[in-house]
Amino acid sequence: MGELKLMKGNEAIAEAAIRAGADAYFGYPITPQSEVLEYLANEAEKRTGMVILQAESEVAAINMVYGAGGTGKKVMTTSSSPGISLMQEGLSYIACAEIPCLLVNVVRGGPGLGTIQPGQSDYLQATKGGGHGDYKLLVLAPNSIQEMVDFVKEGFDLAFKYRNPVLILTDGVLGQMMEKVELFDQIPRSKEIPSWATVGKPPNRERNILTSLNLQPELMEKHNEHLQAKYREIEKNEIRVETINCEGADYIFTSFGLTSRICIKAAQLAKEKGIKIGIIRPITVYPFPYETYAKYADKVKGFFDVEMNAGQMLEDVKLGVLGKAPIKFHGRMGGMVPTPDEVFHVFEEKFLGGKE
Amino acid sequence: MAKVKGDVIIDIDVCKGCLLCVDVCPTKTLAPGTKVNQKGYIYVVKVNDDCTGCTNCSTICPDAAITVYREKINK
Amino acid sequence: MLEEIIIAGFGGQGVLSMGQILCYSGIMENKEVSWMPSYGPEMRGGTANCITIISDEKISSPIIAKFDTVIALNQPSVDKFENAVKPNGVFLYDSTNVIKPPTRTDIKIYKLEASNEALKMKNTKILNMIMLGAFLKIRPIIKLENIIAGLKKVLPERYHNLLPLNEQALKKGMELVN
Amino acid sequence: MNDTLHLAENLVYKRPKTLINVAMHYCPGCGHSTTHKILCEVIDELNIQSEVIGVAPVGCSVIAYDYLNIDMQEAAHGRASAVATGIKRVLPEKLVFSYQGDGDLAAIGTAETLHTCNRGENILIIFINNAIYGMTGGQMAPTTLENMKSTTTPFGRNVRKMGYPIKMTDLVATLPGTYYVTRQSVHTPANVRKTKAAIKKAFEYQRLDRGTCFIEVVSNCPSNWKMTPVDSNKWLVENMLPFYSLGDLKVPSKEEN
Repeated sequence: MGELKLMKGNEAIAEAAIRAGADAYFGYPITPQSEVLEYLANEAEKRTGMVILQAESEVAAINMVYGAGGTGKKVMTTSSSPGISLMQEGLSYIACAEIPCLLVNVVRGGPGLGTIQPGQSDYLQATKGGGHGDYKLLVLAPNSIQEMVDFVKEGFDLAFKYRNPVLILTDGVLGQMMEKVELFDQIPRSKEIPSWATVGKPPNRERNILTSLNLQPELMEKHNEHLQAKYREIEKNEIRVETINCEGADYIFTSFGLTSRICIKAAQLAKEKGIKIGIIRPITVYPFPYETYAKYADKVKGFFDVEMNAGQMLEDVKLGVLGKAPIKFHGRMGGMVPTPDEVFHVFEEKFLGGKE
Repeated sequence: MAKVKGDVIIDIDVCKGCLLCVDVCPTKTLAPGTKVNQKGYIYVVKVNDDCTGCTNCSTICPDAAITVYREKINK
Repeated sequence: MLEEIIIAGFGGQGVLSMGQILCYSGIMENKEVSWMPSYGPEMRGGTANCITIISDEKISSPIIAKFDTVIALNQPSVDKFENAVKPNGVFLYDSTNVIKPPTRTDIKIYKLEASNEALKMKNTKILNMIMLGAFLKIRPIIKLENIIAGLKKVLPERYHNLLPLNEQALKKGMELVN
Repeated sequence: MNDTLHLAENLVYKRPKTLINVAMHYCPGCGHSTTHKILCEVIDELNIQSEVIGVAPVGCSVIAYDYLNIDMQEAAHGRASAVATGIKRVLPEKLVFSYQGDGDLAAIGTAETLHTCNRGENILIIFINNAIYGMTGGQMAPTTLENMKSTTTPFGRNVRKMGYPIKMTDLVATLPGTYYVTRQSVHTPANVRKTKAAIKKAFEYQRLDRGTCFIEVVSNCPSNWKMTPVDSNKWLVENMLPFYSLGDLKVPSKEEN
């Protein structure tokens, strides 16, 4: 058993990064995730020699990630919604140049400067590309501090496996709350140099170029096809989903990240009233577990989707259910968090009370 | 007295005919040519044997199109 | 065992660390724990609160609206959270500066002159420990020795000379509950 | 013709081997090409091909990596110095340079430029200043001279409306993080030699971990200035150099070397 600790989500991300053998972190302070940089500034360099740099902006930070990631190192950044928006251009470049890296978005309520309170309103940005062009991030949505820790390690592995940026999509509550976590042991920083890395051209190999540009559309299309083939591969191999009590359920609550736990509690309230609720929680929101929804679509009386946004994952849920069962939605926005009682009452109203 | 003798070889596929070399050649060895290369540029040609191998042309040439030789000749 | 608690007061009264100490101690007893603070500007100078959950089983939602126990350290918290106590739940508050006490009759209300006691002990910073002691007397969910061990984790080492005083305060809080 | 003249021992100039043997896409007479060429000469002479990592910007030199036979990364517009920072921070023993035009470095990337220099990132920034946007077709650059025409200042740059031409090199020279700051040009053989010497020095300083080296190359843009290469260099002397005067703005003191 690994070391047990009580940790804040943001600190846990930082600690996991150090332990995962990350080589560098570039970031810029923004609530509610500033503790990541603070924790790393305190701990990282003395423990593993990891490079920590506070950039002048999120724009600079993501481009530092590009540069450092391009040398084949394990590199990461973290931010919160407005900062992640600023990184979108860089992310598009990183995805196209196929530079592995890890990002964390500790989402807050938007749009605009919004609020510093938690949100899930960056789902579409995270899962459908976010920046310009046809690209995808592999997106993991933890719902506990333990998963935040584990996904940092896994995120790096997936990023290198597919030479693709990986995003951990979390929120202000998970960033700020504390839970018991079991930490994995320190992984030494890797000395391996991937074949594509720009580290200085030795005489015995061709030069390595990392670019997202190709002025010839025929070649650019080829590169796009290569990227799309990779995304299909990711869709085939990397879907992760948690289902709870779905077999024999009357209704299914579905939600990602923090709100999935609120739904689990709401399902317990339903159980007390004799209503059988199953839970589908996508853990990877890209690739999305459409088939899990399809599997239960004609077996339940309805799906109830709960999010801290205006219904962003709802679009994917609909694609999974394909009209075979009614889907109702409850969303809170602007930094508001639904409570389990609220979720249950809205469910009652929408499915059992006939009031829409 | 030692005298120098130079020569230039122009890579006509790379030359873009910008004529910066012609401008800086002290011996007027280089001049605009009359033929066009594969890229459509009228490339520079050598028009006399007075070259001293001073490398002005190769230094100013943006495209590294000029190779220069220089030899000391003892008379 | 599942205890869902909210601790609320002014920033600086030690409400956040109270919850943290409970969590650290809970881990020592192999319990599941969850601590969720209100964060951001309201923490600084304004009101602060944290939801603390201690459970034998995996904790579902860290965000809840109804609590087994509310610990309120000032009037705004009394006002805000009186109705958040579950029926038969515990409402524990520092009555020193509260002019409008809670009025519900379906809950168990405990009032403590905790701030005054802290003043008597010549350190206002131990208010939270007096309250925590009182809570543990009412709801003995964690052993006192583990609370003291948890305190060691939360308190930076340079303050470890204050551990005996904190322990005294915990015990004082226990005594004050009748 | 002497038979021995073309012997290898008499070779005084040949194309640097780090410069890939293809025709560059730059317009005839462009200072970008010249600067690429001498950069490659320096890499050859210092024998640092295996240690150098370059960062290309957005702008005319966006595909600089097609010509330099070294490991390179292409950066987003304005971010070359941030990308270079990332590389250098994880590979501090390597030699890293960014190569940026005036739009990239002095407009969209001003923040990255200033902060990279202010942190004293131990990299070389090569800054090509030709007072115009080349790639997009001759629009005003931050360094466009007062009254100078461009496609977006068709009546000349009115400084009351468009602001003043910015002297980035003077600006970065004031920052304690910079170690060696110089303004050079490539419009005559003598100037080309000086610029090359500056690049060489900058790499040597980088080896000594001295901070940011910043070399501005005042350059021409015959196509967008709408003149012949030879005339563009004359125009550069008459118009650019009085404003962007050549020379060192910051040199290491003697004891430091």
